[in-house]
This record gives sequence, C-alpha cells and structure tokens, in this order.
Amino acid sequence: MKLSYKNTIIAFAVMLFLPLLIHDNSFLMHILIMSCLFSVLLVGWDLIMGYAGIFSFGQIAIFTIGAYSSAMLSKIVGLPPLISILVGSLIACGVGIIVALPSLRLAGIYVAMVTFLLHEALISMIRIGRVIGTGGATSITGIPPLSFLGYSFPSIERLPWYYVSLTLAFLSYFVFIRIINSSYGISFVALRDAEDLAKSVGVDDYRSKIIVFAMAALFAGLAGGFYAHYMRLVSVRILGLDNFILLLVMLIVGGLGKFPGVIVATFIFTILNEYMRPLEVFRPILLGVMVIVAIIYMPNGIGGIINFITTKFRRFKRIS
Amino acid sequence: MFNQLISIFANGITISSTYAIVAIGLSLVYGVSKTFNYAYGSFATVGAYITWLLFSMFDWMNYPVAIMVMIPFMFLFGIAIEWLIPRPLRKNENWEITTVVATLGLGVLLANLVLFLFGPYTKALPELGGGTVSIGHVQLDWNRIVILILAILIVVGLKLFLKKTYIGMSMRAVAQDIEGARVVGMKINHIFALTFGISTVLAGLCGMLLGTIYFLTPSGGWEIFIKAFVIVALGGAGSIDGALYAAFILGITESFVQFTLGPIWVMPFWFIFLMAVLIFKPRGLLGIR
Amino acid sequence: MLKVDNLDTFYGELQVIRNISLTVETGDLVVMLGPNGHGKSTLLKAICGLIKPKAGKVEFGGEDVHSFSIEKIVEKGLVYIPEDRRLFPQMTIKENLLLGAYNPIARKEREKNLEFVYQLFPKLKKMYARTVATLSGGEARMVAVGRGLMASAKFLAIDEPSLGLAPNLRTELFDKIHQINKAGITVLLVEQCVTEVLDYADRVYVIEDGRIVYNGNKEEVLNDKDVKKALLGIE
Amino acid sequence: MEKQEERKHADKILSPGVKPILRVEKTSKDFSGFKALTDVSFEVQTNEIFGIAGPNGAGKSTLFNVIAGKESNQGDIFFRKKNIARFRPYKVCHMGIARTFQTPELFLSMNVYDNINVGARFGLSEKHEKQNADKIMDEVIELVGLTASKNVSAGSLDLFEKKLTTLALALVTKPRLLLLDEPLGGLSPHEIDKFVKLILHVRDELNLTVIIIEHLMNVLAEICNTLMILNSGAKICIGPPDEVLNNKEVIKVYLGEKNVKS
Repeated sequence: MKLSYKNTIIAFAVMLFLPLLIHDNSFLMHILIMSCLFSVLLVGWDLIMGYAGIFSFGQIAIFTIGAYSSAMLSKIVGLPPLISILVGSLIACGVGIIVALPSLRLAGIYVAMVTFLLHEALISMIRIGRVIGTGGATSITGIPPLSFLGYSFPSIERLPWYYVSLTLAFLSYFVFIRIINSSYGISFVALRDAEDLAKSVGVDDYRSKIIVFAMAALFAGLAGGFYAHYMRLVSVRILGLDNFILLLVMLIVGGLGKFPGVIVATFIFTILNEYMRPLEVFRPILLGVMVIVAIIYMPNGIGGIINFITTKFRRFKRIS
Repeated sequence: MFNQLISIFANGITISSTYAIVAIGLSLVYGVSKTFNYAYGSFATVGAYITWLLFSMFDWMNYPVAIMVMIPFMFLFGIAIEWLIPRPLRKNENWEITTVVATLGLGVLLANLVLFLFGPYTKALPELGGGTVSIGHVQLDWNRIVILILAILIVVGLKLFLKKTYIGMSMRAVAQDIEGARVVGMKINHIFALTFGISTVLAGLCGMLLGTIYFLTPSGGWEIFIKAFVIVALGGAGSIDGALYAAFILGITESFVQFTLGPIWVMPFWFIFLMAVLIFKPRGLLGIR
Repeated sequence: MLKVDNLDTFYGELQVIRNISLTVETGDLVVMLGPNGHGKSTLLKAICGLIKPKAGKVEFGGEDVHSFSIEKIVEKGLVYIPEDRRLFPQMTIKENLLLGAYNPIARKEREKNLEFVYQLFPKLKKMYARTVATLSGGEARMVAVGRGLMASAKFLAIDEPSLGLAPNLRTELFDKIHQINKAGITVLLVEQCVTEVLDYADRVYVIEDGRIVYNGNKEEVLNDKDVKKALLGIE
Repeated sequence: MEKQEERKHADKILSPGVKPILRVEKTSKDFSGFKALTDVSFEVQTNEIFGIAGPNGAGKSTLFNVIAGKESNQGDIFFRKKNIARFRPYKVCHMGIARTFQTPELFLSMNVYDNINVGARFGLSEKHEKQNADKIMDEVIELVGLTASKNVSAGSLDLFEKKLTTLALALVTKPRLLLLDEPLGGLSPHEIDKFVKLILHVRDELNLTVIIIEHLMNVLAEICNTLMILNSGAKICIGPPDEVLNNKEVIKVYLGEKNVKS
C-alpha cells in the first residue's frame, strides 16, 4: 500500500547524469524538459483521478490558469518570475477549490461534465480577457525568463532549464508520495474504495475532497507557471483538443492510481509525440489509433504492468 | 426592437431543435449503456461531409435521397464503432473512464481523417429551402423553418419509436434495469449496438441540418459535442425529455447572449448556468440515477 | 427434466456451493430450504446459467445449460425470477409483462400467455396501465412471476418469492404458484419461510453451508420429527 | 485509561433502563413520494441491546442511515442529550456512534490492518485517544480475533472475516453506541453463535450500547433487552422481546400465524 521513495531516488540519480550523454541534442533536452513539466501536472491528475477516484477533467484548464496568471503577473505587474509562479499556483489552487465546492454533492459523471466545461469555457474567457492582457485568441509573448539569485534562465540554454525542471518534477514526486502515505492520502483512497464506509468511520468527505482538488490544482498551477517562463509564450493552444487527449492518454495508459506508471507514460508519450511531428496530419490519426489500441489491450496501463513485474520479482527473490 | 426580439427567439428555436437531436442521441446511449461517447461530435462531422460528398458527386442529388442514403450508412457506421470500441472495453474495471479516452481518441482520429480526405477548406451544403417568409414584420428563412420541421419530425419519431415499438420498449427496459433485461433473455449487446447505431444516425442528421446554416470544417464537430454535452448535463444524464427541455433552454439563451454580449460569451454563460443548476439539482433537471 | 451434477461454485475465493447434485422431475414443485446466505440463491443462479460453476454440470432437458447464452437458456424455457424482482420501474405492468416474452418462441405465444397471466392474477389485468414503481411489494411480486410466465416458461426457478410479504399475501402467492405448477409448469422454489410452502411441495431439499443436508418428499418431512423441528422450529 | 474506568463506574451505577443514550423523535423519511419512515419515535437506554426487526422494506436500514447522518430527515435525534439530526456522517462518528453495513463493505485495495487503521486515524476524536491510536488498534484487533489475518488483503477475506473486520473498524473509533445492520446475515449456525458471543463480549468489554437489526428472531429474543418491530416505515410495537413476540399485530404482519411458538 505505502509507496516507497527508493525507485524515485534511483530514477532521479540517473536523470541527473543523463545530460552527460545528450546535452548536445538540444531537441531531446527540450523534450525531456517538457516531459518533466507535464509529469508534474499529471502526478496531480493521478492524485485526484486515480487515487481519489474523482473524474476531474479540469486539470489542463488549471494548468493554463497557472501559466497565464504567472505570465501576466510577471509581465504586466512586474513581479519577479519565481514569485509570480508561486502566486499563480495559489490562484490556480483557488480555482481548484471553487470547482470543488459544487462538485462535493455531484455524482462522478457530473463532476466530469462540470470540470470539462470549465476547460471549454476557459478558452472563451481567455479570448474575452484580451482587455486585461490575456492576449486574446493569439498569445502572451515576451514573458520574462526565470531568474534566481541574479542568474536568469533563458530557454535557449537547455541545461540549466533541464535541472530546474528535473528538480521541480522530482520534488513534486516526493511530495506526491508523502501525500499518498499521509492521512490525507489514506482518506482519499478510503473514500474512493467505499465512500459510505469511510464517512461512517469519521472521514470528513467534504474536507478531503476540497483538499484533493486543491492539491491537484497546486501541482497543475506550478507546472503551468514554470511552463510559461520556459516557453516564454502562452496561448490558448494549450487548451486544444489534441493536447487534452495527449495528456489524458498519458494518465490512462500510465494507469490510474498506479503511481510510477503515469510518469513513465508521460516520458514515453511526450517523446513519441515530438518525434511524430513530421508526420503532420497523420500524427493525430496515428495517435488516435494508438490510444484505442493501447486502451483495449492494456486495461491496467503501464502502472499495472510495473506492479505485475515487481510482484513477480519479489516472489522470485523470496524463492531464491 | 420587438421584431428583433422575435427573430432572435425564432433563430434560437431552430438552433435549439438541432441541439435537441444531438443531445438526445448522446443521452440515449448514456441512458441505455452508461457510456459517454466523446467522438459524438465527429460523427456529426462525418454525417455532414457525407452529405457534401453526395451533393458534389451527383448533380441530381436532393435532400430526400441524401437522407435515405445517410441513415443506413450512419447506422452501420455506428454499429461498427460500437463493436470495435465500447464493447471490448466494457469488460475491464475502469471502463467508464477508458471508454471516454478511447472515444476521445476516435474523435481526434475521425476529425483528422476528414481533414486528410477533404482538406482544411470550409465547405457549404445547399440550403434546404430558399428564400424567406414574412410573418407580420418578422422575416424567417425557409431553411430554418424546414430545419425546425425536420427536427420536430425526428424527435417525435424517436419518441414514438421508444414508446410504441417493441424494440424501443426493450431499449428503455435495458436503460431501467439491465439485470432484469438479462433475466428476461434480452440480447443486451444487440440492444447496445442498436442504440449506438440510432444515436449515430441522429448525429449524422444533425450534422447535415447544421451544415445548411454554418460552414463545414473538419473540427467543427467538437463544438457540437460540447454543446450536446452541456445540454445532457443540464437535462440530466440519460433523460431524453431532460435533454429536450435543456436544449431549448440553452439554445434560446444562447441566441440572446450571442446578440447582446457576442458569441464568445456563450460558453462561459452556459458554464455558470450549469453550475448554478447543479448546485440545486445535483442530477440535472430530470436526471436518472 | 433438470439434473445438477456435483456442482461447485465460488464467489471470489469463497466456495458457496459444495458438490451439490439434485434432480427435478417434469411437473414437480420442488422447494429448496435453508437459512439466508447459505448458497440457495447462488445455486439457483448457477442452475439458470447466470453464474458459471467451477466444476460440475447442469443439464436441462438433456442439454448442458452452461454451453448456452442466457438468451438461449430462456428461450429453452428455463426462466429465472430473481429475489429482488428486477422489474422495469418506469414502465407499466403490461409493458413489463410483454417484455417478458422477448425470446422468439414466446413472442409468438404472447397473446395466449398474457391471457394466462391475467387469468391467474386478475388484479394485474385490472391495473395493467399502472407504472411498476408505484406498486406495493405484493403486486410487484405478481408482476415478476407473471413476467417469468410470459417467456413461455417450462421451468420456473423462483428465488424467495415470499420475501417481504405479509403472511396473508404469502399464502395467496404460494397458492398461485401451486396453480402454475398444476398448469404443467415445473417449479423450483427457494424459500426461507417453510410452513406455507410445504403443503404444495413434491420434494424438499435443505441446504446449509453450501451443501444439501437433507432431501425428501413431503410425507417424509412431515413424519420426521427431527427434520420438522429443525426446519419449522415447531415441536 | 483512567477515564475509561470512570466511565465504567458511572455506567454501573446507572444500570440499563435508567438513562437513555439515544432518543429518536418523530423521524420521517420521504424518498420522492415513497414514505420510508413515518413518525418513528423511541428511546434506547445506556448499555442495553436494542433489537429492531420487521419485514424487508420496513425502513430498518433507512432508520440507521438517518441516525448515522447518511440521510436527512424531518425530526430530531438526541444522542447523549445533543441533537445530532443535522450532523454529517463523520461528525456522528466523532460523537461516538459507529455502524456496520448490511453488505460488509471494506476498503478493498487495502489489507485488514490498513482498513482498521482508517478507522483509528479518522474515527478517534479525542486527543488522548489519537495519541494512543496504535494501542487502541492492537486492542481491538486482539478483541475481535483478527490478529492472525492482519496482513491479508481485504478482497480475499471470507464472509465471516469480512464481518469481523467491519466490526473492528467500527470499534476502533471508540464508540459508545454501536449500530449493527443484519450482522448475522449469511453466516452458518456455528458462525452465528460465535458472532453473537463476540457481540456480547465486546459490549461488556467496551461498555457499549448496541442497536441491532436482525431477521433471526430467536437470536433477538435471546440477547435483546428491548425489541422494536417496524412495518412499512412505522413502529408497530416496542418492549421486552417476549411481550413483543406475542403481540397480535406483530404476529399478523410479520411473524405469521403458523410460525408462533406455542
């Protein structure tokens, strides 16, 4: 039941030295940076959808809110990027809580509808928000680069950014593992497994649900903020259907509530997606086919396969 | 001013009637098989492009023939899709969410297939009826009037089918108690497929009707799906009457919002409206369990 | 007519039915008794093909039940009436009954069967247009039995028909079931309430903890003091 | 621990039948037109075993749901003089009411120990109890007799062990009032015997008041101080078991003429 830190630490160590091999390949570095940022968003999504069992489709909307808030705070208000990312995440977190409130009494399918509609409504809101500097249908450009102790991180320089996003990603994995192993994590899973029973033994369902919405939103907001300052450009294209499905596929193929699965899937699919770009119109077609095939033939996702292998391995160790 | 209000209202009603068709189709499948088909909008796109193809291939093409061709085509298409995607997925434990993702995948696939086959340029369907008709000082397009009539025929026909025919009754039975239907000896999978086929036909017809008002684009179905989705949520998932009422409520407000605030406000407005309704009625207006 | 051979059924890892064999002759009314949760319902479901057994075989009219789909089993006349009725709540009584005749054979005999059901339960004929959700427990039970008959059943497997019924309604229902049996339909009944059924039963099986612990015909049960006491709680 | 002694002592003085722990007043529950409960009122005395019986659909489980805060109702429910009628389930649990469900639900992705741990983490409301959560858990596991199957996954338990686990899960929240919804359903005679003994033992050991819904009249007659019969959502009789079981109306609507023991 409890998640261990061991594998995550090993993975972190490996990733730390990965640039020794590939730092010349700027494209690959870029993909890895994106994978790291997306994985933060997805870990939060796995928290709410996989572990708490709440059908939330608003994760990318909240990522976008985090990205736009942070971009606007640093570009228009002039806050230092780190601060604006922080404040942006808090705004995202607040939106998460606002969405949570009506969702408390809703059946699963309606939560899916409300959150999905948030996603769709946000596209219009950003267009409407042109007057306050959202860039409307185009984009916000010229977002100041991240800076820390006087050093600024231009996105052309991949290596520093690689370490920034790597640190962010692994910090969030550790936080995630901590949450899952904490009382909160237990209450999420308990409510998912048997809601009435959980309530009857003292789990405050409203509180738990609000917290899980807030935490998932915090992950998404943080990822969004860093994304904005890395890309130095945000546009409504993040909310596009192809992006939505790509990220959802990472979550599902990774395996709901089967922790490292989602991260593995993030890296696989981000890389795959980038390398398929030359295929143009065939890319989404191929992606669609892959999704359908993967879901039909791998119902428990990559996480399910990882669990299967590790239990086999443990049994093997015990026998020998 | 008054005349303007009337014509906004009239436009709202015609649009609502097309929304009602898709929303009912979406809700019907959910009611019977508890499956949400996220590729539904792309089905409408497919229907519209098939109609366009028919008109561009044959000079003598007219709408009655086009409809006669489209209905069996969309029906078989729907049955094939049901057999290919929701059916194998229904066996596994997270089937609700995996069908969502798989049908989303299908939606993207279809939209891009259309893009690949027909190109990115917009296309237009011929109108159902030309010219306008004046009632008092209010002018109405014949096209919209025909749409409204057709939509009413479709909805009434569907309701009669569900109410009066034995097959329709079986579909309602599966929606109400699937275990009971199994005990009685119904072939559940056949009924699922049939329902999916019918809903696909509805999507196709709606795509065709909307194609006579708006231009066709490969990704246009997505907006239709989202609207149908909100309507279903508001009306109550699985409820056909709910979808019907909700389609008119939202369709008419949509045309007023469009007129007063601009089209971009429609989605935020619907979002707030839906949230407000769900706070008081957590299962939509006429939701089933 | 029905032959159950060394049946084993599991519920997850829990064995519910342990090596049960029994036979039901054509035209009999057989009762399976036993406390709640001892595998009677599971056995009945396994007999009707709704649950696949781990081991053993169920033969109906000489054919292996589990080689058919449920639709096919119903079509052959082996009809299961669940304990929780499973009616279609938003439909009328008549619609429910008509849907009982779903299989192609029953569909041809629809009018005849409907006549039989209405004759058996005149009350249903009178209120045919009522929505099932508004019915009382007893009325709903009648609809459930009626819907089973509509499938042109040769063999009715009824799960706890008396559940939740007041004693006078129970007696009435058992009387109807007896009439059904007399009309030539074989009946297998699962029950907890013992006294009322016993008068009609041709054979009684007692199931405890997934096993048949007793079987005998009516006279044997009534003459056996120990069994009588254990079953009926009366001296 | 000291407080526990104190409580024991206090309860000894006020022996059963003197001090009501729960008072339900005019409880009604309406499910869109269907009256599941109409004006049910009764009192449960501290430390007694209070039985509820009646035909299926009589509203027994609905009554539990109402007391436990799962369903709203028109009417008042006083638990230790406090009106808990508007409390949400978790709050009712913190007040000292624990329940089990008719179908033994468990957290299926966890093992037995983790299941009980959920109750210990969230069900204990007082600070000194929270600090001793691990100890309380071990005590309850020992008391119920689950020590050997602590690490078994909840999904692979048999019915009896499942019932033991749900009981432990209820007890670990340190309740004063325990609601048991058909705890004996599906058990073999031998297991029923064991479980009834366990309930009595637990009641004495932890100083509980117990409300139990059951169909097995002989068990109810044996262990209950008070018995209440519900029919179609209304109370038709309440009193000592032997009185209730000979009541004409109870015989008519529930037991049936022929089933009455001479």
